[in-house]
Amino acid sequence: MRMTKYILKRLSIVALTLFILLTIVFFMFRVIPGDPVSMFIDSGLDKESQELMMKMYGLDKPLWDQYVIYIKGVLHGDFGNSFTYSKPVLDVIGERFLNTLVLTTTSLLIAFSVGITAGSYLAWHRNTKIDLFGTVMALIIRCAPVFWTGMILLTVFAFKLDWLPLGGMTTVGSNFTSFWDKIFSLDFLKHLILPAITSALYSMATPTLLMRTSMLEVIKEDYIELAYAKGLSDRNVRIRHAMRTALLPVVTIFAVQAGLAIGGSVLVETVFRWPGMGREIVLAVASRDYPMAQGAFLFIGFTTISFNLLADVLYAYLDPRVSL
Amino acid sequence: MKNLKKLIASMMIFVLIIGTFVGCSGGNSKEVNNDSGSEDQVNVVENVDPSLKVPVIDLWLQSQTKDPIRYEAGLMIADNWRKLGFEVNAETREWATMSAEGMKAHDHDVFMVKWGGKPERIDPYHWLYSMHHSDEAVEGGYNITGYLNPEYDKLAKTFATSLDSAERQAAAKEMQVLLAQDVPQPPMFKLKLKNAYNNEKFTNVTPGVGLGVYSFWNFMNITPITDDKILNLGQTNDINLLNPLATKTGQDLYMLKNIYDPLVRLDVKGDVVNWLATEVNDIDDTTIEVTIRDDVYFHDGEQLTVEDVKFTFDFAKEIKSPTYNAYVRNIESIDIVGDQTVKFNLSEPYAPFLTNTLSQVLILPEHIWASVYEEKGAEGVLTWENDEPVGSGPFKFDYWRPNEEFALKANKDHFQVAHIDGIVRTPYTQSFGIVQGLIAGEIEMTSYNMMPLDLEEVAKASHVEIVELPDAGSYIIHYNMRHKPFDDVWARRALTMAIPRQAILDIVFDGGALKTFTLVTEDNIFWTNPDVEKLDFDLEKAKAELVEAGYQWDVDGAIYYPENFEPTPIME
Amino acid sequence: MKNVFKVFSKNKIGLIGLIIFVSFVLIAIFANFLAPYDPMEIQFLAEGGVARLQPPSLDHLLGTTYMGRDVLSQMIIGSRVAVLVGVISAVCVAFIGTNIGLIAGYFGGITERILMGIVDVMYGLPFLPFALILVSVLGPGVQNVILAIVLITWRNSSRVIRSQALSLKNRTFIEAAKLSGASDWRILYKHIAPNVIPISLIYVSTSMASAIMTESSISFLGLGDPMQVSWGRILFTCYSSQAMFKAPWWILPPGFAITLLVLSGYMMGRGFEEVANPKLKER
Amino acid sequence: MALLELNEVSIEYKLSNGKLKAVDNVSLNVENGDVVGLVGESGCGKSTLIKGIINLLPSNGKITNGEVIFEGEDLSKLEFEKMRKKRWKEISMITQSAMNSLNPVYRVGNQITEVILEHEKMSKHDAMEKAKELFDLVGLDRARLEDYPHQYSGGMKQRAIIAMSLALDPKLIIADEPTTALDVIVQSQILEKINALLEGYSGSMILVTHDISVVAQTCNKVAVMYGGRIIEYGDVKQVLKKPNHPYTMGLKNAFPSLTGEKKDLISIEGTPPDLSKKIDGCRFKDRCPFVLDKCKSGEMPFTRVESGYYYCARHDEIDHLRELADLSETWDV
Repeated sequence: MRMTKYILKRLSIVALTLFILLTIVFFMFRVIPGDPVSMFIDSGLDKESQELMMKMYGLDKPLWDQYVIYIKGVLHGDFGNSFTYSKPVLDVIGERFLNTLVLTTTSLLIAFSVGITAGSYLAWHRNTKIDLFGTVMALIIRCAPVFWTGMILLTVFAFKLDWLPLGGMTTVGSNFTSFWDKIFSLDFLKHLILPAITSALYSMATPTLLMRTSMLEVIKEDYIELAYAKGLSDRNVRIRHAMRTALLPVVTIFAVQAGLAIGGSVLVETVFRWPGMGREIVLAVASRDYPMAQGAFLFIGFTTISFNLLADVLYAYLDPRVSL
Repeated sequence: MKNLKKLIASMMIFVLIIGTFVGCSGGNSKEVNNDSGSEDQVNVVENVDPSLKVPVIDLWLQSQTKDPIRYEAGLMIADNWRKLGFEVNAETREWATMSAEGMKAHDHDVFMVKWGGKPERIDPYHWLYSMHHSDEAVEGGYNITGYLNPEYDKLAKTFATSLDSAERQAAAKEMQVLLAQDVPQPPMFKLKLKNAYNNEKFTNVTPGVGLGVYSFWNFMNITPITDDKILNLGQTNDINLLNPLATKTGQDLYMLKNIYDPLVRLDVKGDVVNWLATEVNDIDDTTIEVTIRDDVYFHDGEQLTVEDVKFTFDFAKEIKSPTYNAYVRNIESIDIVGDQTVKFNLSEPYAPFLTNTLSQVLILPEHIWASVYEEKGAEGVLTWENDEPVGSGPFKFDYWRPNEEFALKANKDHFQVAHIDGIVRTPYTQSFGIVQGLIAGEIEMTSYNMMPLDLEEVAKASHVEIVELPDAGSYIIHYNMRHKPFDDVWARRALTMAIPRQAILDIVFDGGALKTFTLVTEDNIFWTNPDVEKLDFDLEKAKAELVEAGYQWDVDGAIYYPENFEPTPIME
Repeated sequence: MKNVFKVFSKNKIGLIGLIIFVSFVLIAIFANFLAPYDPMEIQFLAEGGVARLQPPSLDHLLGTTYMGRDVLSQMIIGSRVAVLVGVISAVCVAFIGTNIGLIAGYFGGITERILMGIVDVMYGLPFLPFALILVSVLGPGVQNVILAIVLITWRNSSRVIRSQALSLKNRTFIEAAKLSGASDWRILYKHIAPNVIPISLIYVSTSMASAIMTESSISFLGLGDPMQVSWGRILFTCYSSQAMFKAPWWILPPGFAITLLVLSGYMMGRGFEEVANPKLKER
Repeated sequence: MALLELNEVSIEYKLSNGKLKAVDNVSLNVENGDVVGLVGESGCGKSTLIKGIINLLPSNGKITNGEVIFEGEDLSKLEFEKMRKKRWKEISMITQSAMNSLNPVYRVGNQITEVILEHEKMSKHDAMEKAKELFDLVGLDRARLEDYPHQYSGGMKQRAIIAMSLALDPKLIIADEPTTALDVIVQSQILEKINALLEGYSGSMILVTHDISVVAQTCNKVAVMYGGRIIEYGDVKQVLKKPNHPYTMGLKNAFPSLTGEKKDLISIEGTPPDLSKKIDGCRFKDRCPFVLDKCKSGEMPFTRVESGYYYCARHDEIDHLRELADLSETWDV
């Protein structure tokens, strides 16, 4: 019961944050110089047609009216129509969002499972050469720009070795009946590998280093000695006692990392031509597709905040000392 | 704690030092190069009145994302203008910003645009009338440079309204002469478009003017060699919208032109040929009678009638379609005068009515659009997605999975049947995907313009053949005659002569383009005037003309106006 | 300067970081002397023609770009943007973040709630997309990139500084200062601020790292200052020229340089961390 | 045969700047049913010694000499897996800081059943039943098995650990300062509990403590450790009544009288020797009020007494020293 109340309270804060975000974003996009219509002048949109098109998009109304209309729409779940696609923003974003989510979730899963394992391994072998090497590698990878790593992986594995596709999400000409059908296909998996690994490499260092530090802390604890005294196997002590407890601080950074990964998906999606939200936001801003950009921005913000919430709940679940 | 304070203080100083050092050194990466001025020390004045200084030119460059060519070319142009003593401030803008502030608001000093050579621009109405007539010099108008020339306006009027094509041709040639000497917004280059197709699977490729292999006629004529009769097309962008009344991108329109039929079409050379129309008669200056075929059916089986024709034009006007507005604006009314005949009454004479109106308006099925209108109203029609377009054209809509595939299948019942069974169009979003796709055989054709590095890549694949076709559009540098120094024809001419055309061709285009001196490109034989003045790169001559006009330079080589200067907007 | 070295001389990681950083700063300061060519100058082959995509040679130690520009010179000149963006945004971020954290923590009440509310909303903003939009609004240019970075990243340090200020304000020496009649601002900046400075310094270093990373990301997406050579833009040009598969000499150096400089930021941060919290040394 | 027999055990730590001999040549016998008190100041090596017994030395620590014979088997030479099987099953522990010895993320019950399931073939349910019985035994509410450690008080945690140590009915329980971290009232409760449990327990116990009064209450034998060595060993009553080593005398002075008679507490000035350096002569020489030249070099003579032994160079004057040691002036520096 307390949990539900807590979540409700958090959700209301989320709603408020989103509203502020929405307002900032709405006005910010209008401040960007340029408009969504005049960029088509060269392709044959003459003076009168430009005005008609502004009217068609509802951009002839005063800014405040536009804002009120937009907010009203959002409250009814209507994010307006994308100028570029002439489709409801939600329709366009929905799919892009799932694409981004699939990519970031995969990469975060890889990053955290590898990071946690590697971090605890390094801590277990503390002060050895492996530890030093691993720590330094993690640091270096963390500092390498993700788009650069992506470009290099692309050059090596897609271009030189030709093992994996050069980008995109599916092979040209492939035919899938549904989203799920698509994401569980081998073809999709092949396209997913490089971007997911690139993104994972970037997100991996933080959990690795944190897990290592946390493990080093935990290893000193008395309950680890007691666990050994209990005659538990090395493996059991390491996994059941040390890792399980050391995991807690790592969980708290999950939200931060997830937020970074979703925001940073712009870069990975650009390098690998992944049709996701990040790339869409760049395109929408470039073409001054206000509803699209606003919607995409809101979605990304919403996801970031949700991950924060998720991490808090997860933390409370994992650490009995914390109650929500 | 004390130590820490010292530490902070020293760090702050350190930061400041870095800031100033790095910041200062950041500014001087480009130095004004005055070596051309040193040879002939004409009109160098020691104590020149600073108020006479020619103002800084703001050169807006396209950011590299959209077009690296314009960016690189712009840098080279700026360098050469500086050699004449002009102070040039090159800065980049996003396309959306540049078009709103330049193309629309005409607030620019100078920027470059690549204007597409669409088939409907073969009749040079757009280049010669829209872009230079004084009526269009208002905000949002196409006369971006603000060219005001009564003599030109007179010629333009004749060109726009006369039904005598010889008279129009003569006017057009005369107008080109004026433009070439006044250089209000000179064209610089036209691309040598290089499209590619798979010659092991298809033959009989007919590129059309302006669109290359993306031309309607190519889709009609291309012939499969193997049993695979589906043409796989690779493009960089996806289709956006299939509503002909609301779409704004060429990519959508060119596909819609396969699905829907206009009354007439422009052939591969840009000449008008009958399509739905069997007969087009000019009754007088403002009355045109069109008779249509009686054997055309929409893809849902309904016959295409004169009612549909009348409906389409009336409807576009009624709902204020931004896309069709320019076409239907000067149609006063349409009368049905026979079973297969309609009569268009124009509000004023409009010479390119066939090329610019009848060939562009796609005939819509009244039975579908009227009910959409009833249901959604005028605004609703404009935002309607028309996800499964029903037209009468030689290709039927098959399916569209956004970002993945867009497919058409041949309409075997059409009065002209294509040789292929269908078209599948795939968006690649990045050109190297297209190139790799061509080599791997994923796609068989693309209208993407191959760059030198791409050509190197496809050269290895024997099945990829390149089709070359000069572009009918060009890279135009838009001066703003409302701003100094572009209000003076001598400055414009000198600046034009300081554009290092050959160097840009060699370095930036890497041989992928040609110089051009008239907006009506040389391949447009009927309309072009090959004998116009060609202001090619010639710094000496540029300088000489400036000297003659009285411009002067200070000892540092910066350029100044003569005393009591009055700009000469156009040549006498 | 001596003090900086004193702090770092005890600490290997920090020292290495500092050495790397200082070398980059030196390269940036003397970039114009070090660069063998003008980074934007198009180089020609002896037999005429643009020196496109030349692999490394004695003339061009890191080869040339597709437009025939010298990669090494671009790398050297590019360090200026990186160092400038890194240092200035780091100092601004730490300055703003520290002050807001201090004020929120010390005054508490409505001030704190408002300031921390802003921080919370800021945390809801997706970092990179927001930076991109800010740069779009402000227009391209190094100073705008810096502004965008600062506007977003100050949030990071303010939370931690606030909790520090909170714990400090109840200490006895602060109580004593209050009783002696010192004004709030005096207490804040004379007594509390010096105690949070070691933590601020950690944020200076790590903010520098993240600012450099952000700048290169923005440039890579084509929104950086096109008139300035920067490492991110070298990568962007390489990526968009489609030569990335063929010219490793072009694509590798900027990435390594970014990695190294960012790394130095984290290493210095680590150094400050050990100064601020000596317990860490054991790890 | 003794249950546990330490023969000349030495334990060294490898440090960055050399070696530290934490345990130097220690011998000790624990017979079945013995409750041996291991007394000494902190840093004297008592914790190292017991870690050495169950082979739980940190990675830089090593038994360099001697043998640890438990039921005829040398534990120090046993491979990890075999040793692991013996832990808790044969030798269990009551750890120094029960506060931190329970893993905060698991329920206490699960931590008890964990050890039962690890060593005995038993269903989860049965293991839980066993845990409940153990809780009854140590006087904890059965329902608290479902709780997490942070919901326990310090004394409850200590009881839980005691319960855990009894779970497998081990032959030897090593209690490492079981009461140090608790407040005085709880200390005596726990001590009483331990005493009560010992009544019904047939195995042996080593009780490590720095508090000699605890030893008096609980143990039947006592080993006094100083500077890495057991300097006196014997029957509790004997040793406490008639300490033979000056350190033991001092130690006795430092704690409230066992018999309850009022007296001033006298502490021993100075610090224990630095074990990372080689020590010549008596380890206590720097703090011993009775130090003579002969104490300062060579090995100290081994003197066997009725129930044990001690090392002191002035073994022939012990009765006299004992009298002096009762005076507080003796210990003034």
